[in-house]
Amino acid sequence: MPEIQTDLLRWIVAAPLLGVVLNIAAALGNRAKLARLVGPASVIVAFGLALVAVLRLAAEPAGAALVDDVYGWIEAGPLAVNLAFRVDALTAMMLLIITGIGSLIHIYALGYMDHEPDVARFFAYMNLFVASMLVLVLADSLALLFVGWEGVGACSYLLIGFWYAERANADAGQKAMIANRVGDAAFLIGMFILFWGMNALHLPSLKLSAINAAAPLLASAMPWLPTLVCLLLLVGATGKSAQIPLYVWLPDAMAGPTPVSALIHVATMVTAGVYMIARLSFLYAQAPVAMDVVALVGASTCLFAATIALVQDDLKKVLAYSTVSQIGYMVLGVGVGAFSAGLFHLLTHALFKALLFLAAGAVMHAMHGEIRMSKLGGLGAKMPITSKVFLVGSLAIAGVPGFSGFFSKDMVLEAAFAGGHRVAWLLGLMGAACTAFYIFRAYFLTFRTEVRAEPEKMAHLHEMPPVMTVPLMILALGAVAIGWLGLPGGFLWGNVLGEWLAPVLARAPGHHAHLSAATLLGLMGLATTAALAGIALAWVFYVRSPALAGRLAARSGAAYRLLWNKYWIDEIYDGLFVRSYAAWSRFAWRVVDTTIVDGLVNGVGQSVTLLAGLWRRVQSGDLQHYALATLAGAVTLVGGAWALTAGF
Amino acid sequence: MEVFFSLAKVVVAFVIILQLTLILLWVERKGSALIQDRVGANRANLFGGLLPFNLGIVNTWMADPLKLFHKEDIVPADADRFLHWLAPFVGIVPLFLTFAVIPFGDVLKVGGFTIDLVAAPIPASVLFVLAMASLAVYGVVIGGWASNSRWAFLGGVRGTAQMISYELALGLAIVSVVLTYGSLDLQAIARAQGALMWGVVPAWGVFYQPVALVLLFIAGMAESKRAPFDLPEAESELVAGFFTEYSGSKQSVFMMADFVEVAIVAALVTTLFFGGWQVPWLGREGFHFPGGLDIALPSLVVTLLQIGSFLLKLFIFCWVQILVRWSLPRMRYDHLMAFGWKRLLPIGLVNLVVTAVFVLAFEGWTVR
Amino acid sequence: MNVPVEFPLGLAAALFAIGAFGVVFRRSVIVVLMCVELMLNAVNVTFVALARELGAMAGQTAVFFVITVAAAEVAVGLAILLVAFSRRRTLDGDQFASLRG
Amino acid sequence: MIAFWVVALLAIAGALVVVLHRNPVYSALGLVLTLFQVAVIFALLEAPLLALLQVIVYAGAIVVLFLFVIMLLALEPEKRLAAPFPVAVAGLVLAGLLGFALAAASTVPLAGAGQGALPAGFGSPESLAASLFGAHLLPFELTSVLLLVAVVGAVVLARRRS
Repeated sequence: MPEIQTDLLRWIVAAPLLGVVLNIAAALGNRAKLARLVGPASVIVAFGLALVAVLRLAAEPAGAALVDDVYGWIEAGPLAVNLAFRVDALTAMMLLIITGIGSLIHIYALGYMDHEPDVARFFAYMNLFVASMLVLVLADSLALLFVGWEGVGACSYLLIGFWYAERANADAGQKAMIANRVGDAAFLIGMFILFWGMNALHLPSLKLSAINAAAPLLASAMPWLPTLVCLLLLVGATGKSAQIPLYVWLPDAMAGPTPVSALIHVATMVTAGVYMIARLSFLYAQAPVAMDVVALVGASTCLFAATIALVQDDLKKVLAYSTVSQIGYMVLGVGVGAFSAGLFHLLTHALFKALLFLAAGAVMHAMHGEIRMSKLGGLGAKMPITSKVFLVGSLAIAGVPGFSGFFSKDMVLEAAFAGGHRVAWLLGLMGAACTAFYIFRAYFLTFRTEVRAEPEKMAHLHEMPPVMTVPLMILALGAVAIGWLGLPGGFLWGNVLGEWLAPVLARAPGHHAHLSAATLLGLMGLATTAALAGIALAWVFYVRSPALAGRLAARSGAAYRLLWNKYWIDEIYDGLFVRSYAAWSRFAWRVVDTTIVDGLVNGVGQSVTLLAGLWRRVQSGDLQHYALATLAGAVTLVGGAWALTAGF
Repeated sequence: MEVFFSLAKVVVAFVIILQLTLILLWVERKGSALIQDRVGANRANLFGGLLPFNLGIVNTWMADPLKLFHKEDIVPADADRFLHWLAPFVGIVPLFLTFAVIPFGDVLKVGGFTIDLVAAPIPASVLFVLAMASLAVYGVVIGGWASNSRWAFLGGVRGTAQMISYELALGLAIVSVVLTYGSLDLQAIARAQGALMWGVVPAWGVFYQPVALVLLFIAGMAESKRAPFDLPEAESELVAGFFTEYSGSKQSVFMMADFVEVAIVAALVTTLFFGGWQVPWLGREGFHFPGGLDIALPSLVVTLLQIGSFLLKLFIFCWVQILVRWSLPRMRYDHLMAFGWKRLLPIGLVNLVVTAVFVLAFEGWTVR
Repeated sequence: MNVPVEFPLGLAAALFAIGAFGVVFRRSVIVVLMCVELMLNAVNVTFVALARELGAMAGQTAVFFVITVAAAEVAVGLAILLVAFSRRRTLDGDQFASLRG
Repeated sequence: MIAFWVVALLAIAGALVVVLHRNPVYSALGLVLTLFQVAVIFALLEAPLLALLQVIVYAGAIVVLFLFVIMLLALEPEKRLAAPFPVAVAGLVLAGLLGFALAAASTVPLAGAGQGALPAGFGSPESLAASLFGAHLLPFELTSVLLLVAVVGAVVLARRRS
């Protein structure tokens, strides 16, 4: 594969980093105007540079990559890691998502954060996040990828707790941090084992391309190693990408400002796990067991989260669980070996879910923080643009034919079916029906049906300024159009994205089964039917006869409570891990620390005091005495040395 | 034979410096008189008044020294007698020694011998000059302390601080020149200045190191403790400073040291910046004028021309110092210190760094 | 003229011993400081003598460093003495025993 | 050899003045005497450059500094010269032993000594510079830092507290 050296890539990362510096300066100098200029501008510059890089890459033959070797970073024993960036087809796609959607969200944030006094700090965090995310996708080694991985985690923590004065927000930030720590520990261990294995093959490298190239060798030399590593990395991915069992932090993460949710917890950071698995697709291809686990995790998360989303009242919570569920599709996609299908869904989801979130943010902004759907309703008349773009996003996520979600979700499900993962396919299909239902439930309850909000709030209600609506409209356009990049096999121009990505992804075993056109059409029909059925059901429940929903909820009390309380997962975790950990900590404090450690420390101190009391008499404070002692020492040394050399 | 030549050179150097001292004394008397519109020394005329004008040179040349050496040598009651006696000689010996390394000509070829015309041809003679300059402090310190007098003591303290402070600027100026010519040997530096820039202008230090010239001149005058830097012996404040309690021959030694220092500064300026003994376009075999005109001369004539040139330059710079002394008022002590540490020293450092950069960046910047 | 190496070494030993004795013997801190200089010079003589004996310039380089460091040491030492004198009005070493244990 | 003996005896005489004279001014002058003789010994031992440096730095700066401080503090000749008698005696004995041991140690033959003629230019400015800026560049640079620290420290210590 040809590699083209260029100095361009470092500047893509440098642009938002410069933004961070300027924003910190702005925060210290209390210059909000500067921050409002620099914050979005630095990301737009990064977008421009990324565009240049991608265009340069596109001009090269398929499979080429741009490489920017900045400097030697770590050298320890056999390990040598360079701080080097690399852009291939996969990274190019991620670059455009991060900087493109990132730019739109930064512009939107100008409007959303217009009353925020601490806007410089906000943009400093946001730019730092963009920089970290860029490092993550540009990294040419697993070690550097991990730097970005931790960087985005830290920024996520900072931004979730942006309004840290409120306890709940700070707690949500900590929850995200701790859940991610569990995953990151597994990730690190996986990386260590991987390097150990590479070193055993005399290939001491953490370069992603080297790992991918060495994957078959690893598998033949140590058959257990790829599976173990892939499972450990998967745990890392479930943390970052909010999959079962570590998904619990993501719904709470919505405590942060909405642009943050849209950028970090929808479009970019949470897809890092999917990206990482795709990045190491050749390694995963050597670990079929791990792949099956990945698929299973994805499929079950997909349905599990979708069911919770069915009954939530908080609009952002619905979208949050929806995100968990949608990432489940992506994981399912990469798990069944259809890496490009998973990435395709990543791309479409980034657009339509960012759109939905920003629209929800607009509602929240307009309603002064009110986001419970039971207090909304009928906003469509006052906020026509927001309402329309939300509808576009809903159609896209529900998978109505012609919209982007249809193509990508269908490609994932089709791959699951073709790969023989029938159970996973079924779970995904059910999830699709649920998705259509909850998203239209949200749409109807928010923008249609009768007004339930207080009159004075409705009186002040108005459409958002262009700085917020224009990004929404651009995203809406993208949410429709982007799906046409991946048409099912042979139709019109075909799967453009898939072909673009193909050279850098592995072809997993089992993905070769070709489906007949009839089967394809049948699957498509099934998916479409599920989507339309969900939409229709939502319409029946919430528009045509609103009483029906309440009655159903009352009738199926236990099931409804189970969903409403999110399967009590938070409570179970609390009992299982938090409380027992607290108990152990108390033991360590009361017994280990107070008694044993303190006793030892105090004992040492007391014995030193005792000895010092004896020795202090030696210290007369008189210069001559010290000089005399030194002299005696010198005589001893010189005399001894002379005696030794003279041979006594 | 070698020993004879060495002795001869020492004698020449010693005669030059001793005679110069006496002549300078007279020049100063007459010069200051000119400046102040007086007659000046006018007793004991040469040739018994046969000349139409009264030069008064005899009393400074002969009568004054004779008188001084016959005066009673008074030592204060509480003085430290040994150190009081020692101080003048400690003060003047290093100064005489300095002159031993100042070259006063190129080489003289006599009957198969090639004589280097410097009294003590040692390598690193520049450092020797600095070493002797730093030793000259002791005369002031010991003299000031041994007299056991307030005036002398204050003069001694002032003199010590002043000389140590200005030694830095002096050293920096000299080091800049050393860098320029790439040698620690005064004779080698003087020889290097015989080259020509663009085939016409002599490669004298004044063209390469004008800043160092100014620094050296100022710092040198401060080292010699003469106006405007005569704080250690400020008459209006300290009677006569560190030699207040001296009289007779010992006082005359201190005075002589003063003039020797003037001569040393002039000699350094001459050697480092004005070609030393160089006569423009005069080589060892004669003149080589830029136009292509060559005049061959015997070695002895060349040497005499060179010694003459050296003495002429030496005298000019002595005269400049006397002019300065009688023109400028005395500085205030804190101004003096601030000037040395906050002006001369930084300028010297910058000049040194710039010189070093030039030497590194433009090889062949100087004629070596 | 070529002095055998034992002679300067013996002189250095004598100087060093005198200096060391002075450090113990004298009360005045400033004289003690001078005695330290004596000892340093004794060491310098050793360095130079052995440098010639071994034909190694490293010995002379070491002397260069010793001279430099001694200058720094004296500057700081005398500054400390000035402060100490302004506190106690004396330089008698016995009077500076406030660190007595 | 005669020159060496003269110089050595003068050096020891100076050192004794330093240690034994009651008047600190004489101590300082004794020190100058010794330092000067050491410089001469340097010159005798093929280190002319160090001899000059010794005079410039030690005699020209360090001892002048001593004298300056002595005069500034107007130190009188000391009434109580020496440490308590037992300490003084112990010091004398130990210093004598040390001197003896050092002198004795200097008679032990050296490995690699006396390898004939010294290299050309030994002790010249060029050779010292080559050693300083070659093998010992790092110590040289560190020394400059040390000097800077010393200057700052001395200024801070000696400055009047206002």
